[in-house]
Amino acid sequence: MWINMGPQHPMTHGLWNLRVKIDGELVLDVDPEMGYLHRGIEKISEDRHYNEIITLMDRTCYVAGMAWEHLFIQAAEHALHIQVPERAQWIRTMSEEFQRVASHLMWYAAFVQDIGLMSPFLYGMRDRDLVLDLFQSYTGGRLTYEYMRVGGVRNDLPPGFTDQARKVCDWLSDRFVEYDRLCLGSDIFHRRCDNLGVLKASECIRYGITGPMLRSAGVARDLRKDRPYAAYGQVDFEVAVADGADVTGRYLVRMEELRQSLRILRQTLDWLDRNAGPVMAENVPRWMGAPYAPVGREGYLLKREYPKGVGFSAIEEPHGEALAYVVNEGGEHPYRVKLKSPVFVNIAAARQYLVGYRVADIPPIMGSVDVCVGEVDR
Amino acid sequence: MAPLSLYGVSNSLVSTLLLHLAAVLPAPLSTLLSNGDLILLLSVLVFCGTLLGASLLNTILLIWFERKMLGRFMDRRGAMHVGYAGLLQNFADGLKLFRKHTFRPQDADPLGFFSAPTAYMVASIVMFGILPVSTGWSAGTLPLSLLLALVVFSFAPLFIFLGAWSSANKYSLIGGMRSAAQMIAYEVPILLAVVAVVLLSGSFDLTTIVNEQRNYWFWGPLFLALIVFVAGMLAEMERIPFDLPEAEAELVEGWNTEFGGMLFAFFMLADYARALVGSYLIVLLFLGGWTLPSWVPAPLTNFPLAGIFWFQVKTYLVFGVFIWIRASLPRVRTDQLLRVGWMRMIPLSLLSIVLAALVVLAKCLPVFGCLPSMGS
Amino acid sequence: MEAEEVGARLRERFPDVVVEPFPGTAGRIRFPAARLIELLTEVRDGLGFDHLGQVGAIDWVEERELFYTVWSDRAKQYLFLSTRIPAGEPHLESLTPVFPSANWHEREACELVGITFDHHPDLRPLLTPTGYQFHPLLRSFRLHEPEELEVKVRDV
Amino acid sequence: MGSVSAAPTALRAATNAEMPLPMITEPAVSFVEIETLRAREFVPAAKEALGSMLSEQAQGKLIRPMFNWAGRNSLFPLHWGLACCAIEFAAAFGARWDAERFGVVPRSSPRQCDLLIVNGTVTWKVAHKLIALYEQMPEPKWVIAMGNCATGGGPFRTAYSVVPGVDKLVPVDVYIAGCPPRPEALLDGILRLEQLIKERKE
Amino acid sequence: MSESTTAESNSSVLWVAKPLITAARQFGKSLLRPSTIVYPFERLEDPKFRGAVRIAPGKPIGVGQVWDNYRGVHALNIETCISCNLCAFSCPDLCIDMVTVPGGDPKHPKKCPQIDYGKCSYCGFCSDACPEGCLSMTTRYELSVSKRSDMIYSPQRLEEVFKAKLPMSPIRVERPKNEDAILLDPPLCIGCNACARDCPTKCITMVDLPKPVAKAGEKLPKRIWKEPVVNDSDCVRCGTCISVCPKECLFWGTHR
Repeated sequence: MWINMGPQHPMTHGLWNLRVKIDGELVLDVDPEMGYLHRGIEKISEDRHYNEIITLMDRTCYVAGMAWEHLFIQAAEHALHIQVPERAQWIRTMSEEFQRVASHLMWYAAFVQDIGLMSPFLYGMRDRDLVLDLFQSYTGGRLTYEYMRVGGVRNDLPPGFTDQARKVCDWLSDRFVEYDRLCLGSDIFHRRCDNLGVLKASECIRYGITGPMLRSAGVARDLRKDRPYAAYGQVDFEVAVADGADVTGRYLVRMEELRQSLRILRQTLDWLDRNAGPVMAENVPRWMGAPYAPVGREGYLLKREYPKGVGFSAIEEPHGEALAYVVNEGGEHPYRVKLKSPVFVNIAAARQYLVGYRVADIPPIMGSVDVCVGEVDR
Repeated sequence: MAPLSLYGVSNSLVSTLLLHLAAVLPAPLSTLLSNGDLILLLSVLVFCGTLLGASLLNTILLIWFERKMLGRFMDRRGAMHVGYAGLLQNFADGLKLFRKHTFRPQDADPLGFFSAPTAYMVASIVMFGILPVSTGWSAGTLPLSLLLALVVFSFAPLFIFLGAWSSANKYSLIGGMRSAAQMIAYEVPILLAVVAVVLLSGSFDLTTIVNEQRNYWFWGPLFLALIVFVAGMLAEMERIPFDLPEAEAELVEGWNTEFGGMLFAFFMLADYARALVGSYLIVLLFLGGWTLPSWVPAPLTNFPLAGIFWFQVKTYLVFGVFIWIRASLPRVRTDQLLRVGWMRMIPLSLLSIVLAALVVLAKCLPVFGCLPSMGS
Repeated sequence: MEAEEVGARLRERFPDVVVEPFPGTAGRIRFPAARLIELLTEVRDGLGFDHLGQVGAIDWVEERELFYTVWSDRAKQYLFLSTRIPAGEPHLESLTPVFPSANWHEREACELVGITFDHHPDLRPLLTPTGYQFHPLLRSFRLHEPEELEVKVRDV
Repeated sequence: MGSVSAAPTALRAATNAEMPLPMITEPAVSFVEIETLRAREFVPAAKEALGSMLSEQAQGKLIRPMFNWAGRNSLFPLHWGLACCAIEFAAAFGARWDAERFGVVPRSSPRQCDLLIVNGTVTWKVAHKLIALYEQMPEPKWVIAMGNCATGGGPFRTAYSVVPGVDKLVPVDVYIAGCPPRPEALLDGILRLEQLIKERKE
Repeated sequence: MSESTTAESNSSVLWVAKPLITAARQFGKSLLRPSTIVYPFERLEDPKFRGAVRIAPGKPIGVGQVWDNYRGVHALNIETCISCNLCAFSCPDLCIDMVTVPGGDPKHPKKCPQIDYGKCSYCGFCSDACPEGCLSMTTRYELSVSKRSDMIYSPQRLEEVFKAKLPMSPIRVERPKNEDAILLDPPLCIGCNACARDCPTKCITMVDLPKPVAKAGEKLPKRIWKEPVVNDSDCVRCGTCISVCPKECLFWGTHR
């Protein structure tokens, strides 16, 4: 019997459809059906100026907007050969780590709901709001920040920000203990999640899976360590690894990443306290650095030439490795923007880790994959 | 003073009213009104109406209690803007659902689709007539009221499955099958746990069972049976961690996916009525019903309706524990649930029967003669 | 691993590929489309780039480019491979036998850029609405403001 | 270039570390007061309802205000998430805003809902499913278009796959602007919808 | 298991006691005062609440100028608006129209932004772009309407928001120093005065050119012998002059 889990289904946490073939409670086959949220972001980007694409990037992955901003801006800077001042790099690092914390808290809230835990959902959302408050205090947005610009960031941090950020870090590190008690402390959690959705390391690599799913299989692979970008080369942290390759392992990896993120955050906050400097590059063309320049549209007379080139960037997004590939053919809009979402790959391999389990196991497994449909469909 | 009895009150009310009316009215009417059968009929009707109304009010209050309690567990407030502290929220919900358009999906079987919620509702509400809330507040002294209660209580899976099957929805069907499987699996340990209570009290009558507990409550000697019974009740009420039939994460709304409007309200109300009944049963069987320990000072037990008051307090405490469990535990899986039911709960309940027998035996031994005697 | 090293290791078996440096990565390999499977197998097994990052397609009006990004855990670097095929009736061998994860990437490239992949297990459209006839990421496909919401002409 | 005027002062203030942070420890409104605030509102509302009931008794519409009151105070939205606004939708049900205070409880089945909150971009692929969901909801029902994508396609309205406004598909009662709207803005929209229902003449 | 983790041990001796206790502790904490903000009565933008959010009794966490920076509805000061069109150009969503407001002279009507909040993505590019600081974003977020057309805010409605004196972001992005400037391609210019006429800041002045004497056989171009000179310090780089120039003789460039 085929059943449709989606597009409107509490399991999906977004807008997609998982067609499941079941025999009683057993899952025989699955077929993910995507595209319900395909907004043509890559196409719209071709008609937009580089800084204007940032507004799209925020909405590409709505739980990790800052990370996607960072991804695209890095690719654009790579294509246009622009150097970013150091303070801006550190602010970007801090922003991405805060985004990771927010995203993982959102994941926690959604995941515990999938296994039927009711109150931790509220705890996760409550604590995530604190991080969003921090974002709001220096970018002005809760989910859609529009903060990064080609060549730097829009503005410096407001006064007193670092102190408050540290307070939030302290509060969160206390809460993580509580989270672990609620999940790992419970026998039922282990009965539900151990040895569930197993995808071994070799399979992960065969199917191109990255992020916490790969690290839960014991592969210590993290672009922040392996291919340091922004200020990640200068901060001290460890890559979270678990060896279960199952749902519990992914839980452990993400919780450990939360702790490591706080560790990175404390270091970046210290650095930002000690060092001042510009947050925008000097050599940026004026309509790039200054967000207010009139941008050329068709029919309008401001046509400018950019250097031809190809930009590429890869960052460790909260969900995994995200790649951006920007082709610039001299116009003021990118010729082609190709974004690769880690979740896109992770869902594509759904058959590998869902078949053979039960219907009741689908929500925890898909919850542990951490689906964000916005970046899958783009 | 003689304990108030609901039937007594309604009987005297009706008879006084009718006799006064008869005294005023002319001859043929007055003889008709002072007829004993009419008085009996009317007083039974008043009794039933009062009992039903009070029970349903209590159920709605229970829903409010759960929403507020869950809110506090989740660090939020719960319903608070409709009426004082949200007390009227559930009335608004009920009225709204009453007004909603009731419809039937095209493929649904009309007979099952409409009769299942009604039957489920009736089967749940009948329980309030069977369970004694305090002395004199039951429909009557039934010698086998415990058995009757359990029989009526275990009717529900039938209606759930009927509703699930007739709504022609795959999720409903899976939910209904899970529901049937889990309720049947947990009927057995519940019955076995009840056997222990019966063994200790020597009666199937709930009033007698409560009276047996006036010296000591049964949860002490029958702790094992209590655990089995609570777990079974959690499964029967379909609450987290055993709420698989309605498991929101995988089955959209479980077996009531296709029900809307008043039919959904019936299911919802009946669910909570069953939760209330379950808590009633636990209080009746293990927590001494409306009795209080003898060391409690007299003013606390002597006021009118004290029995009902303490009974409700205990019920809400028991239900509070259920809410606590719901707020902090994840859901188990079907096979795990069934395995626990068949492999753990049944041996445990058998063990508790043995324990109960030992307790009964111990009382017969002269060494323990100092213990309070049972019953007589 | 630098671009020269990659080039040196590939030169013998693949004299027809061009390896050029690409900052931040191990280089970019331009190869003829016919040698796709052969080259990617060699890159995976011989050079150790065993993790397929992405498959993307670009429409250069008269021809279409396909680029592959692979990652090596040993070298800790990305490697780019790209090939061009004529736009007339663009089709290419599917990469799924070498990298199973290319499946969805190729489905996406098929529906958005209109490239057919031979021997692909499942080329159904992935993202666009059912029955959608166009390939939106072609340059000839233009976006328009929806009529109902059209803003007034800007008078500057 | 492009630096911020606030930057140097920001750093100085941050390193000072003695700057008192604005903080509150006392609740703005006391506990009892909050719980009774709406109740106090309720008394005149009840009076009004009673008055209208009595005045309309002649027309035979005795219970309409009562049902109207019930309908607007227990709006069950459909539990689904389309895009960015769904995250704020979830946040509105989180601990800080707690939409359940108003009797707004998300239900997963459209059969039990009376409020369809379109929280995100509607694509043509999901359009007919959205219409199906809307039609599965029993009368009376309402639609809130949350955010700009649902209102008019938002930043994606030029895209080939996006419906430029959900009002092309289903009748919308309340539009909430914002990209995405804050949870407060969603609550504000729900309160406005309650107001609309209150003013409604059946 | 992951390294250096403080995760609880895998063997759950206490079965389910830990989550029960944790939930009960949270219950105790939030019994009297949960962290909910009773929205219509308590508001985050309320000065009482600004700067802090309660988590649990006795544990407030400051979150700085949360509210001052929030990007909500725009406030427009019509008086200082110079109709430079920069906001409309910087809008990525094309939601700003320049509409005529009363007050300008009939030949050159004053134009101010009209914003369609059904399209606006609240990115703040427009307020960053505004050279006079007359268009800025306030913290107002309640924008629910029952008619789609009510979402379009005319300049007058935006001015009402301005007059409400809502808190606004203190962050102003500075104008860069080494900007490009408007340059002239002298041979193409016909001296038509269109740029100077339409310049919102009136930073273009037309200076007289010496009219050359025509040599034999040479035809003088038909033009007015004037040439625009741009005052760089006043120029806001709005590009109006470029777009109105009939001969396309003005362009962006860097000073040599």
